[in-house]
Amino acid sequence: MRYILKKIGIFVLTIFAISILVFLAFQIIPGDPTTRMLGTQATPEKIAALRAQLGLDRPVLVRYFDWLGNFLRGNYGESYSYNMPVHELLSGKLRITASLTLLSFLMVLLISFPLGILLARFAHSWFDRVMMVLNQIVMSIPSFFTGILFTYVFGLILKFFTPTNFVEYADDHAGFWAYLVFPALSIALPKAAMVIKLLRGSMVRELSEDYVRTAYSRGNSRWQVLKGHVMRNAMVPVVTFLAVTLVDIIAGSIIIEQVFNIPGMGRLLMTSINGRDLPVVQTIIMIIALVVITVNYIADISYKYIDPRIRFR
Amino acid sequence: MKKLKNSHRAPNYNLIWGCVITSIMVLMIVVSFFWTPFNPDAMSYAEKDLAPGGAHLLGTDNFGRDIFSRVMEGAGTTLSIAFCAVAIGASFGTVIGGLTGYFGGAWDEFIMRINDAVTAFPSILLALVIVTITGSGRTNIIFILGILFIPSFARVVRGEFAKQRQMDYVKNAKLMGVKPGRIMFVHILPNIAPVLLSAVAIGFNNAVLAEASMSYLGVGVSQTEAVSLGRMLLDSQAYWMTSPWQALSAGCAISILILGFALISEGLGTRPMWRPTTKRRRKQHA
Amino acid sequence: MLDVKNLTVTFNDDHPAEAVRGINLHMEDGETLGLVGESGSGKTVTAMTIAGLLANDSAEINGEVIFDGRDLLHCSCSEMRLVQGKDIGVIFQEPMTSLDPLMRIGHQIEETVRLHFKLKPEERRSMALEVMRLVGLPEPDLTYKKYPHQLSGGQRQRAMIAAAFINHPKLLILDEPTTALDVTVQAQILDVFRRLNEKCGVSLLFISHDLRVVRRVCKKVAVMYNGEIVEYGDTEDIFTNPQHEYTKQLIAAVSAGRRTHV
Amino acid sequence: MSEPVLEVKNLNAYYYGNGVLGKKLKKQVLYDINFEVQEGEVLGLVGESGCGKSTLAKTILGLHADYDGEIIHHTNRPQMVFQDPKGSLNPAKTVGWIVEEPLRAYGKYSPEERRKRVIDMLERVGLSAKYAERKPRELSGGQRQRVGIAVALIQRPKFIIADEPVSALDVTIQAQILELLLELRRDLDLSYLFISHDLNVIRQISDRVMVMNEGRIIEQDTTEEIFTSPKTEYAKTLIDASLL
Repeated sequence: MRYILKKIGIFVLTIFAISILVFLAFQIIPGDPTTRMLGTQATPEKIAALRAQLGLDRPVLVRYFDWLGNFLRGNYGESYSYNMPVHELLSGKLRITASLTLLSFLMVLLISFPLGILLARFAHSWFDRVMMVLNQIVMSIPSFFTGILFTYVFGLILKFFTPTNFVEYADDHAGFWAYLVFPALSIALPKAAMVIKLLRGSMVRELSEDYVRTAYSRGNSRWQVLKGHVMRNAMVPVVTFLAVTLVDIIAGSIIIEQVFNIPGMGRLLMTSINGRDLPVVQTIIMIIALVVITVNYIADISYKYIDPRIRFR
Repeated sequence: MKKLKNSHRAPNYNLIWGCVITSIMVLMIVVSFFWTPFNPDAMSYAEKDLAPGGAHLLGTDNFGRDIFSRVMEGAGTTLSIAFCAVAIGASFGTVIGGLTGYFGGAWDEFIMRINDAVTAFPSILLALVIVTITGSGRTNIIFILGILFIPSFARVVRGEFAKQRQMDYVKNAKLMGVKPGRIMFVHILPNIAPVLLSAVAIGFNNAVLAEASMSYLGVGVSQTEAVSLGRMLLDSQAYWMTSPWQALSAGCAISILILGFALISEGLGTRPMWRPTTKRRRKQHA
Repeated sequence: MLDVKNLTVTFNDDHPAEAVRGINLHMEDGETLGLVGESGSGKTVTAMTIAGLLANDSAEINGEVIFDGRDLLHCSCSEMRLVQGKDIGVIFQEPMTSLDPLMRIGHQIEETVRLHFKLKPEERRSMALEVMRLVGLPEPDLTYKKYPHQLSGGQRQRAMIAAAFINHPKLLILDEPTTALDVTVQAQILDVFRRLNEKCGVSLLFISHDLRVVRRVCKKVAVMYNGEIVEYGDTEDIFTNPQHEYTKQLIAAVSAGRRTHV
Repeated sequence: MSEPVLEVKNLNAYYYGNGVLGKKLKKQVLYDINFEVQEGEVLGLVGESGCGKSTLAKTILGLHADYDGEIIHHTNRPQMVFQDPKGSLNPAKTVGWIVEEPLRAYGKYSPEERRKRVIDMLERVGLSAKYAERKPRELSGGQRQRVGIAVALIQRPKFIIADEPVSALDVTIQAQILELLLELRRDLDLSYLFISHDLNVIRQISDRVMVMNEGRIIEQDTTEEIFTSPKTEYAKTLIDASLL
């Protein structure tokens, strides 16, 4: 039990540290928001008034706790360029990016597990060599290039989907998911290739372990050894990598949203970065940071159930 | 004891192909500094949207610029950025990793925590955050990627140093009175060279990907500064119908660059050419 | 029970030293045969070939291994699998790595039964507990649920023996089972093997580089050098008057006589 | 007896593991160790794996810092011969370079002088000069251990700790290495602390023997005494288990 309490303690601590980091990062930015908001007729008095109004003149610590308090209550401040509350801006977009990420992660699992096991079973055969070369190539193609290829081949030529008009969830559930298939696939492909390589490598490594020899000596067939013993042992490193992969997919979705112009959080992040709309950027980064920490935390906890040796440390 | 011949070992295909691909690309880039078939920025309205073949090997874009020379130039920019970023990341990473790995103690714990925290975040995200603060542009990108690569290098080097530190030959060196500096760089470094080179190759792989992504997102190398493959991809996306080969050539160039480095790291990491294969365990039942 | 005729194993990859050059072995039911030799003498390869655990993609095996009238070398994998675990049990050297780290001890011991007999879980469980008691594992029902890393080296080796012996095989092949253990624990494990042989009549093929260990358990000894059997006979004769030069060297190196030195 | 080479007085050693919430877990490994090594003597130390033999060796040579008590060396630059011939030699370097390294660290000789001494030492341990260009992985276990001994002796130390030097070798080669160690003791009047878990090896080479169990020296006597009339129960079981 103490083990779990300790873990939760560290989890809260990390979140607190990240929030400080993110907040400070955006305080040291050169240039003052007020100058841009006021535009050309920025006179010193107006700037001072606006600063006071926005509370920018209060000491950093006070502003931090004020920001944190608001953040926890869901009020993320005002967007500079859209001058409407950030949370309104974000509401729909969060769900889009989340569904894109989860769909992509699901694809990674569906593609990599069967193939990984199959390649481990036929390791060092010609099939394995051919697939691994293919795997290496797919891994090297950046997701946005795959995205462009998909839009070109499946969108413009085969007309499976019309590339530019995104289908809102509200008006057509099936259409929404159908449109997301190709973007999710273009994120998932390189990641799945990496998982395949890791899973296959891990299983082949486990196959040379002594306990596999013992399993054979008891009369297990090759499949029984793979299924009963090697699979679980090979999973330990794979789980760590899956956590990293999920986080990478979030990053990947930001780029893919540009390719398929999906109005998700990523796209908003890019426009606000170019427009230097800091509250929006700060909020999105904070949300992603929270998700990343939670994912890592869950992976950390799941080790206990996969590898009993860790449980007793 | 007969000298172990390496010839009958299965040649390390990954490494061979990796070197072949990378050296072709590097050759192309080096040539592009002196000569390119056409001036990459020369627009000629007459030759707009020519299909590949003939004078323009890869055709021309919507402004009539020769795509092949732009790809050569773009690859040069991407690779040079990647090179500088990896140089920064590898050098600082090796020193930090070496010191913390070899000496351990409180510093080791502290820096390890930071490394874990930074590497937990996808480098692209961090880069985007910093770009918001520092602004884009070639030099900024180099420093951002360079700094972001330090933790991943430091982690790899630290792991290797910590592992080698336990080995008897290092204890032996200490007993002889060899100074720590010499132990680290003369004794330990040659033994971790394969892993280090593999990490450098992975570094290049990630650097090219990161630079291309950021340029594609419009926050990398600005259009006026230099030609970048990522930027070409972004600009050519709108001209799918008229000149798809523009995006295709830029995208393929990026992929080939990444593939070259990925193969090298694969070849170096698992079974470097000069180290004979470990004795294969005779276990699997046929 | 076991007849090995002119067994030759040659490796076509990088370490010819482990080759086996035409050896003949014979074992009756209940017999204990020691196979002694240094690393590289081919003793382990011989044992693994008999147990059918040699991946023959890298090796070329010919000769015959007649076990209960059937030549194991020329039968298919599926036929071989019927023998492995049921009639032949194997125990390996490294107790630390020879057990599946993520599977409970009881479950691993039962696996040998599950593969060969259709039994209800309770029956399998009682068989497992019974064989665990036989090999001297402390509090079997507690150890049943434990994981390998929670046991000591000696206990893990006992679990290995239990797993290999649960189906009461005719032959137990022991590949240096005590080398990785401490001296005091070694003695106990050797007693377990002796008990299994005397009480349950299982024959033992004991592979080791250490003559002292073999002498405590085996009635017959075959000394292997460079892939050939250079001496074969009753243990006591071999120790009292070794014929082959190499055997003499082996015994001299291990004998307890103090070396006179200045 | 002549002047002692090494004196160890009430030595306790600890290991610091990282406990919960970073609190340091202090685990004692060696309890109140007292012994001396006389000049020209081979002192055997026997005990099962994990009883702290290697920790004692590392602590005496300063490779392990967490200890209290006194360690007095009367010779300078004591050296060590390691157990695993594969790990004790730098795999990336040639044998010649490895044996020459102590002299570089010593820094007194010119390159030619150093090379000559290396060749002499290799011959002294029974390896011909042609092995100097070879890499450690091209040598057999026995040859690698000879190189390990050459490395330990080239700085002319007077006291050597041999931590299980022959355990990883085949029986026949073990005898040759033990023979070599005794020869070198005679010629270079060395003294050894010889550590092993194999009583047979200890018996063949030691003048006096210390038996260690769970970090304590439970018995210390001449080899004859220990083997003929062991006092403690633990020593008895050890000796019975090792007899033919």
